[in-house]
Amino acid sequence: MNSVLAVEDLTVTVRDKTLVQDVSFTVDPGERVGLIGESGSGKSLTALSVMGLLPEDVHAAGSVRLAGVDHELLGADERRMSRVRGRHLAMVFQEPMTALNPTMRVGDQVAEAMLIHDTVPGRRAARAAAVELLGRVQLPDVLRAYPHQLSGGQRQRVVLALALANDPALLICDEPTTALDVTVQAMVLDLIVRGVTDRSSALLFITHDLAVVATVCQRVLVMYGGRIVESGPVNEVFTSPRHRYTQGLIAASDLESADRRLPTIPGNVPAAGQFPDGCVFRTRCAHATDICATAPPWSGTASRGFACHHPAPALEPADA
Amino acid sequence: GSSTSSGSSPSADQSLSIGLVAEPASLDFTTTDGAAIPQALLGNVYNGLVKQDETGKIVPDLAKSWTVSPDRKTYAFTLVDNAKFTNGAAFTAADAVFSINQVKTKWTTSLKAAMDVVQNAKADSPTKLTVTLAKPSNDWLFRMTTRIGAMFSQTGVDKLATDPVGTGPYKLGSWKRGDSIVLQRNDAYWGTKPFFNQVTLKYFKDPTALNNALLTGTINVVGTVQAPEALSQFTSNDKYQVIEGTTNGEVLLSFNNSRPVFKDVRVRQAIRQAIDHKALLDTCFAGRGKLVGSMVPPTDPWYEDLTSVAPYDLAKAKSFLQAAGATGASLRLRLPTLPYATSCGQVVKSQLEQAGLKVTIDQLEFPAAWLTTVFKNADYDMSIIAHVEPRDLGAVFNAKYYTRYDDPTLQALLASADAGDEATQVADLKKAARRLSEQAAGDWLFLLPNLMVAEKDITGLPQNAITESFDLSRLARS
Amino acid sequence: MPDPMANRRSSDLSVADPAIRVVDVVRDYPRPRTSLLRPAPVVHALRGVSLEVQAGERFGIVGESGCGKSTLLRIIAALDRATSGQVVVEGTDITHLPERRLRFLRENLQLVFQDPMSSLDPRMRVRDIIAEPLVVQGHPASGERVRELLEAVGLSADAGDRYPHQFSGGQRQRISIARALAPRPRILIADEPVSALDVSVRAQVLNLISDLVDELNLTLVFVSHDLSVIKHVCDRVAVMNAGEIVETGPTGDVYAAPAHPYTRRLVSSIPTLPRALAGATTADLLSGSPSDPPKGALA
Amino acid sequence: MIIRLIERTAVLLVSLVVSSVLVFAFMAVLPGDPARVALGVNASEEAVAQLREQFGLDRPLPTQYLDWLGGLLRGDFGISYVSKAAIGPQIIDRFQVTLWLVVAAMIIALVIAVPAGTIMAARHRHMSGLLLSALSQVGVAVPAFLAGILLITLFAVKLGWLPANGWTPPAEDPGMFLQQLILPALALGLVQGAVLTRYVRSAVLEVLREDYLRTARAKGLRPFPALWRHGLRNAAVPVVTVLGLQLATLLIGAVVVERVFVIPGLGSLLLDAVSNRDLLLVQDVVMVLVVAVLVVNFLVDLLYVALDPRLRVSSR
Amino acid sequence: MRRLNPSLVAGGVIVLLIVVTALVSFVWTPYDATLVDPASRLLKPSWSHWFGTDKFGRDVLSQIMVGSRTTLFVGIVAVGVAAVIGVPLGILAAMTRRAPSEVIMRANDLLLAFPALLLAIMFGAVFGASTLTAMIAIGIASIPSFARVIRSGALQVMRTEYVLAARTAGRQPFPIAVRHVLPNVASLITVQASVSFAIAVLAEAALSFLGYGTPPPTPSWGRMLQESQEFLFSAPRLAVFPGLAIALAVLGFNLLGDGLRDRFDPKLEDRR
Ligand SMILES: Nc1ncnc2c1ncn2[C@@H]1O[C@H](COP(=O)(O)OP(=O)(O)OP(=O)(O)O)[C@@H](O)[C@H]1O
Ligand SMILES: Nc1ncnc2c1ncn2[C@@H]1O[C@H](COP(=O)(O)OP(=O)(O)OP(=O)(O)O)[C@@H](O)[C@H]1O
Ligand SMILES: [Mg+2]
Ligand SMILES: [Mg+2]
Ligand code: NI
Repeated sequence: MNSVLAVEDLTVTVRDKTLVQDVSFTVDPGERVGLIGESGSGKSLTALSVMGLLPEDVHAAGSVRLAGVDHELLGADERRMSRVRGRHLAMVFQEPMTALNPTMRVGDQVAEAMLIHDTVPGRRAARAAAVELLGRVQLPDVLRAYPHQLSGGQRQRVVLALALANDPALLICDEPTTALDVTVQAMVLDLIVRGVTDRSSALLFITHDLAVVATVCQRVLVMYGGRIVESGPVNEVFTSPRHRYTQGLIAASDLESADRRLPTIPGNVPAAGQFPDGCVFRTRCAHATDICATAPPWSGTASRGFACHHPAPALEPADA
Repeated sequence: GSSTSSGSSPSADQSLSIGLVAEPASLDFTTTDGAAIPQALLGNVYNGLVKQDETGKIVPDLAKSWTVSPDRKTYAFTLVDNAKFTNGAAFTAADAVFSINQVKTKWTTSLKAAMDVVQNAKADSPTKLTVTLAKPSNDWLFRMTTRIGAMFSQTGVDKLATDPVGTGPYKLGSWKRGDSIVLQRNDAYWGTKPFFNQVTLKYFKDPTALNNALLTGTINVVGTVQAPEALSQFTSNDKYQVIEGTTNGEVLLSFNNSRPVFKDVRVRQAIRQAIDHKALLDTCFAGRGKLVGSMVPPTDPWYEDLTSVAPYDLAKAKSFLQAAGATGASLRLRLPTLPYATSCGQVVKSQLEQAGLKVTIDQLEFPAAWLTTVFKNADYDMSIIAHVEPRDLGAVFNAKYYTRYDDPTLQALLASADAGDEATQVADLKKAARRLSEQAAGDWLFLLPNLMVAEKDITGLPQNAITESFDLSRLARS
Repeated sequence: MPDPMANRRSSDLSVADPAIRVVDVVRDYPRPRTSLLRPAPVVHALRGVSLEVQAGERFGIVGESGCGKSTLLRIIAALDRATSGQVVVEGTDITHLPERRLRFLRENLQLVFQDPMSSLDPRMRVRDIIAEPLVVQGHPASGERVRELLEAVGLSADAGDRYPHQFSGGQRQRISIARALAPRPRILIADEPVSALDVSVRAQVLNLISDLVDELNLTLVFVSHDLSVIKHVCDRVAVMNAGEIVETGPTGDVYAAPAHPYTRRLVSSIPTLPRALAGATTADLLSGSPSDPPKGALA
Repeated sequence: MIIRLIERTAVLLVSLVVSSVLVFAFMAVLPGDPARVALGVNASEEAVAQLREQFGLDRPLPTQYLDWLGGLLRGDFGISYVSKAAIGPQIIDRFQVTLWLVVAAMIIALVIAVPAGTIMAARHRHMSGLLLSALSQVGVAVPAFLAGILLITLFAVKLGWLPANGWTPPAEDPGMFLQQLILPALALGLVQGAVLTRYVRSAVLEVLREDYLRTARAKGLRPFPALWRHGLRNAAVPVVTVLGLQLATLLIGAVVVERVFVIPGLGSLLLDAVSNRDLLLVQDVVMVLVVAVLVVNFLVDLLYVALDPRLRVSSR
Repeated sequence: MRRLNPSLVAGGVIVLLIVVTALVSFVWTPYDATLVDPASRLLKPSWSHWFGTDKFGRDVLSQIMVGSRTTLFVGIVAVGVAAVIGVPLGILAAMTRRAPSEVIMRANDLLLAFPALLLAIMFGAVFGASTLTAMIAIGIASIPSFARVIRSGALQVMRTEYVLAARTAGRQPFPIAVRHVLPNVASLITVQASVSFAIAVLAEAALSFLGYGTPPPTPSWGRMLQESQEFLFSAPRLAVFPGLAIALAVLGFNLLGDGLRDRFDPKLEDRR
């Protein structure tokens, strides 16, 4: 086992509803993996399961293992998990405006990340390290600022700095730029990519924006209705999607085509727990037949595959 | 206030704490009505020329002796020569003249009327005082035992409300408003020095709190038990003694006799007979107290049991009302916010309604609201309050008082009683009391008992509370 | 003073009259004082914006968060007042018209909002929501018209009996559009109508708006922070930055050859699939260099 | 920061002036002439007129108001019409008593509420949290005077551990002071504690849902340390609001407990003054209470700033 | 179907019980609640008098039943006064511009300086102590909390886009307040009403205890409790029943308030 993160058969439930089902994937060292899917597809729950930060009444089953940690992450007690979090495993959340403690100075919040894990010798060193870290996300003078004095993009960079403080093996970013403007997004994305490559950390990058994933990541996982429906290298998946959902998604987001009318996926994304049995996409799929009522098996390999009874024909990669 | 405690703290058996109910609003009874001030100060801080002993007899105080002229109009007093005010001045006849004249000129309370009869007061020497009355009056000398007979210093009346100056066995120590008055022994007292060097009068709004205070040792004496129902916890405990006697406090269900309904004697009688006084006393005062049936307490020489004048008879009451055409009449019972009035009012309402009257209760805050509305403006039909002044029959039932009871026959009897000799006085007042009862000028619900609870070893507590003062000088610990 | 409504309703629009003309509009919002000595600071939400939207045109406004897009729309719709400047809608100067004289505007100009969650009153039935402009403007609010509108936006007729929370985001946006179309306006203003929608639903709503604009011959003002969306929907675009319009022109031109540095930065920052597949990295988004600005490379 | 201080101070001053006018006006509409009321029902017209003159009640209302206000500013509360005693010392005395009581009660309340509320929030889906929560609901429902009666019955009368009532100033006899303070402070404090617990619980629950707490845990802090380091200060803001309100209402609300425990506090002074129609005293006491509340609110406002940097307007 | 909310159910049941008791007491009580019967004083609870009798021989159960009327009456009038004044003030403060809104909220803060008890005592001094003055005083003292809550709710509503949409549709401010703002703060009003109700019940009990509340003979739980003090040793049950009744009523309205809050806004679950 040489992957940084190995998730196996992850199932997340809340009371009687299944929100994420049988999700398996791995992330290799230094690899940048994208997890895409529309709102409600279970991306955040997947990430939070890995972090062990699910809300109280939500439960995860399956297996999550992290390189360098000798125990199963799922179901590990708080004491053990707290040693993993922020040290081997770090996360940047979606909402920059609320992710920082409004009553604590930014520098202290960054320094704290290191002090908790004793990765620096003391307060003074932590402070110096914080200055350095903030400098690397191009925020030289914010040490003594409070979060409300920073813009959204700046705050997100602070969160990034404290996530990277202890050189984690894996960084998880949950839609880190959705709330930001494109120009700011460009900067933050760049800092993320540089941050992980500098440290040779692996990245699990969650977004609903296909183009962002394509720019940031090497491999992509497509999620819909709490399942991974397709996965593979970015180039392959986006030029030659096999699952009908991926295909529809790419078509619908292609605003570049000259035609005013866009290809659409009919219907709406169902609410949590209301996805159909079998193929979760079948209620919106033009190709669905009776067989789609049974769960489609995974075709292909772990690194390139899909789960669809009526896959789109494979294209030769356009310019590969 | 002044010094709270002179020494560190007085040894336990030399100080005493007494729990009382009504706290004075001020210490000046020359301008402020109410029983609370004389209760605390008269006989303790102030002396009169004369005072009442336990049996009700008038005995010397600052006046060693006195003679009355044959025409019963001139009183010659011989005063003690060693009395001193707490401001250092000696007490002389000139102070007595000053005090008597002050009542006539400066006092603003209703009681000052008792001094109207004085024509002249004269100091013949520092120890000789002559008082001349306009007409013979038995009442005058008796009134001199009450607060109007209190002797003030000519040089000590500037701050009566806060800083009383008297010749009594105690002087004011401190007054924590809303809590307590502390009296210190007056070491310069001219008479026998009292046992306790410090007496605290502690005031409780709430009768239960008062009981609790005794139970937990915060006070040594409950001066007035207001929650007679709770007495059982003391009677059954031999750490305490319970004293039960009589008072001057007739609890009067007053009628506004100027109201048309009450002009008809049958209505008044009907009300008296509709009330089951025994049941009422049991209900609202745990059966403690005495049924008297008129305005005279048993401690007065002219007392008679008049409860049989208007015995409980519901049928008769109904027929009286019928005859008077007052069945179904609506009456407003305006009660002061005092525990016994509130309790008894509810019983009265219930009983009168059984006789066919409609009674609505409303409560008026005591003292202010009640005094203004009922007492001063007589804006009421019925009310309930205890009249605690001694010998107040004439004062309460006259046309100018809030009872608006205009009865020339009664006035004639009272006048002749006042002017006549002792035998005449007794006979006439008996007649007066009976007339009141027969005329049903009001209904005497019962006589408040003198209920006190004290630690077992405390002596000198009065059996009957018949004077305005709470005489602390007699108290001691055995 | 002549009644503008009487003037405008019946007569045809003269050719020269643009549907919307905004002249040098400034809008300052006061902020709480921070110092006793200095005057109270203001937020300059708009710093002299001028633009013209021709009748029948699809006009886009693009800009980043907080640049004043919504403020501008609110002023055009007379929901807010300019600090200075002038707004003329279909030849009528509405800058200083009191609320009660705005009836013609309320009939001719309608809005669709961004947030599908907050743009519908949760306590009203969809039927009443759609009928609200009709009722307010004193039109007979026939069930007929409501059904017609529901159908036009692709909802079933029984949707009228339900409450907004029973619909998904995309459906709610359709309801919003139906409400906006109820009084048969000539101008439709959409403030980020698809920003909160899933990609698969976004396409549906964009198609719907396009179709309706064509069908009903509407003038469309479409606001978005996403230049790709604007490019897809609009003929002409105004680029806003910090309360000012920095560039205006045909969408294709602005996209392909941005003149203003801000526009250039904006355009280069947009990640697109074709660019990414062509090998663009995050660094390229920042610098705005290699793998040339996209030109509908795929397909 | 300074701006806020100045602004708040201005608001406080205006509020004080407005409320003084209100209180004065309210007393002016009270039926009855204060002098007449003070002198009782039998006073002669001359005596009344003399008293009116003595207390300046014959002057026009605005003059009286200004005079009163001026007096207050100089710390001169005037002389009671009824008892003829200076009001200032009485109020100061009584205010101290009430303050001791209220402060002791608030300390008890805080000592109960902060841990209990936090546990209730942190374990709000567990049995322990639910039980505590139910207990606090019951606590909220018990009137303070009932709590007082129960405490007296149990600890004073049945067990005889503590005095049933009374009050001794701390300077006179600290031991007695404490003994007498315990029960009334508990009566008030337990009930207020229950109320406060509900607020602490909701504030902590609120904070628990905040993203920054999740960030803190993602850094590797365990739930309680995360709550302690990042949550408490944020949760304090709404709790401080409630604390301020409670402190304010308790100044007068303590009167029931003062009554049960025979404590000569400000509330009892007010009740006595009202029943004696000691109007100037009523007016002064009400004013003191109102000032106290307004000042408490003012301080709470400043405390917000100390707690929440977002309220400090900065140059950044 | 959402899970049944235990607070809502418990609170609802208790409040319903009180309401039903009050209604029943109009047509039937075991005994006349004010009938004094010296023959049956201080009876222990028995089959004929479930809760026993008080020192006047009045049936305690009947008094508790009739007392619930007083409690509800006080609550309804107090909450009514507070809502009728507080709600429009809150909405007005939310809908007007800075200056008027500021004035309203400052006045509101000022009113906070006059707590219910203080107002009731002051009113009692002027108008005489009665249930009505107590209720009005409690009501006035509850205005600020209403106005505050409603204002913040209305501010949120005013920020929504459906209000903008209504304005584009041509609605004037008043109709917007009535058609959009009011319905959307209605849930806040009910929650606040039930919380204020609980506070009013407590305040009335305290006032009656001090003698500033409901005058006799109208049965009131607070006064019953006050009258029972004399009997704490001989007949503590006299304190138990009204004490329980008060606590139960307050508990009921508080629970109802909590339950409603959760119901209306699941996000705020477990608040307060
Ligand atoms: N605590 C919870 N209780 C019940 N349902 C939940 C809970 N948390 C999440 N869900 C539901 O689970 C589904 C997946 O949620 P998740 O947050 O993982 O979606 P997502 O893919 O991250 O979407 P988004 O792009 O909106 O963030 C959603 O439909 C959501 O409503
Ligand atoms: N009512 C207001 N009071 C004070 N400032 C305001 C107000 N409305 C808007 N602003 C400020 O005006 C500026 C422009 O706001 P506007 O809402 O028009 O931006 P926008 O371009 O629509 O942004 P977004 O994309 O976030 O909707 C912002 O800085 C905003 O903070
Ligand atoms: Mg998510
Ligand atoms: Mg906007
Ligand atoms: Ni399929």
